[in-house]
Amino acid sequence: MDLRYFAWLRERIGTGHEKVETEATTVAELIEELKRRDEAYAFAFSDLTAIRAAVDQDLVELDAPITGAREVAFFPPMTGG
Amino acid sequence: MDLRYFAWLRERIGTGHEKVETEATTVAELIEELKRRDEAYAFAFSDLTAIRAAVDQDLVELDAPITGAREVAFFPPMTGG
Amino acid sequence: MIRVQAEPFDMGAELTRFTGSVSGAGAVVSFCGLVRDVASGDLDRMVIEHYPGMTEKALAGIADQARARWSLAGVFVLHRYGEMRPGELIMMVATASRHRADAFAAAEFLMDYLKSRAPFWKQEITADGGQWVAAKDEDEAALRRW
Amino acid sequence: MIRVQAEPFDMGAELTRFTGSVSGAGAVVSFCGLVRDVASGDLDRMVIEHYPGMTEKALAGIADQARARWSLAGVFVLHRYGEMRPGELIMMVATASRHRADAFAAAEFLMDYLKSRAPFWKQEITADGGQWVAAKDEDEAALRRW
Repeated sequence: MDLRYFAWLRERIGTGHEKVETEATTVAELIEELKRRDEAYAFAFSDLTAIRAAVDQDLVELDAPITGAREVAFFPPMTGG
Repeated sequence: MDLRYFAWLRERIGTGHEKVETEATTVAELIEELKRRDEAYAFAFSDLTAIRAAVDQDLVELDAPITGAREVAFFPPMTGG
Repeated sequence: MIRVQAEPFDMGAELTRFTGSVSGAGAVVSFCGLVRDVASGDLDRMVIEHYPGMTEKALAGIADQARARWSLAGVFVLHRYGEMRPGELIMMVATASRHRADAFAAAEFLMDYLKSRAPFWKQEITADGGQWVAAKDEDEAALRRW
Repeated sequence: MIRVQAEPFDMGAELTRFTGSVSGAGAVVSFCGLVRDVASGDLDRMVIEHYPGMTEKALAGIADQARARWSLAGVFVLHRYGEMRPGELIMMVATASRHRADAFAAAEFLMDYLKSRAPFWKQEITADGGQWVAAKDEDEAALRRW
């Protein structure tokens, strides 16, 4: 599964893209798995109210399923316009 | 006093401008005076809900005073934009 | 800035000029009105009559009201009179502000007031002759929200 | 029509092109967003990051929602990414419809959704370094009116 990070989440994690193998079935489970990896992930995901996610490029809630997804992205609230 | 007429009011009265001497003290009194002149004026001013007026180029209600005014204009509801 | 003219105008050039003339704006909203064909599809032209002198005074007054109600970096109103063909531009307003809410609200306010409070009268000319456009109740109602 | 690009654009040319591309419209509304200086007055540049692929998909989805809700003759959304200086254009939306209410509502709807639902992230660069722009509660609140 491809993971993508944007804006300050990308900066805190230190990369904009990585590939992972996971048995997580929801976005939230994937976040918990990532937070257990190291301090950088734990810090990046410390405040979940500031985290938005997309599964296969569609914005989703954090309880959304990720089974079968090709790409999951994490980022802060968007500031377009 | 200069009187001006616009749109279908101008067409019904047959002129866009005339000068009058009047002792009317309000727009409404002036309209009553004009209606007594002839059929064309009576027809033009027959439905007062369709009449708007300006005194010295400011939109006013029909009970507005005209004493001292230089110019009074009559026209249908506006359709700008 | 207020402009009343018979000549056609270039909406793109006006938008660019207006935006270049304001400073500190983060948001620019424009509205352009165009001549639409009539329901029967045979509009030859629209003729707009206006009240020279009062027109400029009314538009300046409406623009002043908008500036008093919202925090604006600039206001532009341009309205044509005379003859115009289907598809031609009739008028334009533009507003600039720091934040989008002010620019949007002011542009809608300008349009609502200009529709029913600026001395313009539209006549549609078809093969059957001229027909004065009737004022719409909904345009009068639109003023009540401000 | 949706466009996502790094290059500057000509707002006037885009407005003219968009208006020429629609038929039957009596009303065209445009919104343009520009880079404003920061409060301290020393903004060097804004850098906008985006999510290629999702950006186009999100903007097309927002435009489709607008077309479903209002009677529109056309919708245009253009958003830049990358570096831009104070005063430069960031983005533009334009809407066309028979009557002004639809064009205004759709343009405001597009802006409200684009602010909080399209994957763009702004960073302001001053002499002190880069600062990610925080999302505003009022922008999230603005979505609730639709």
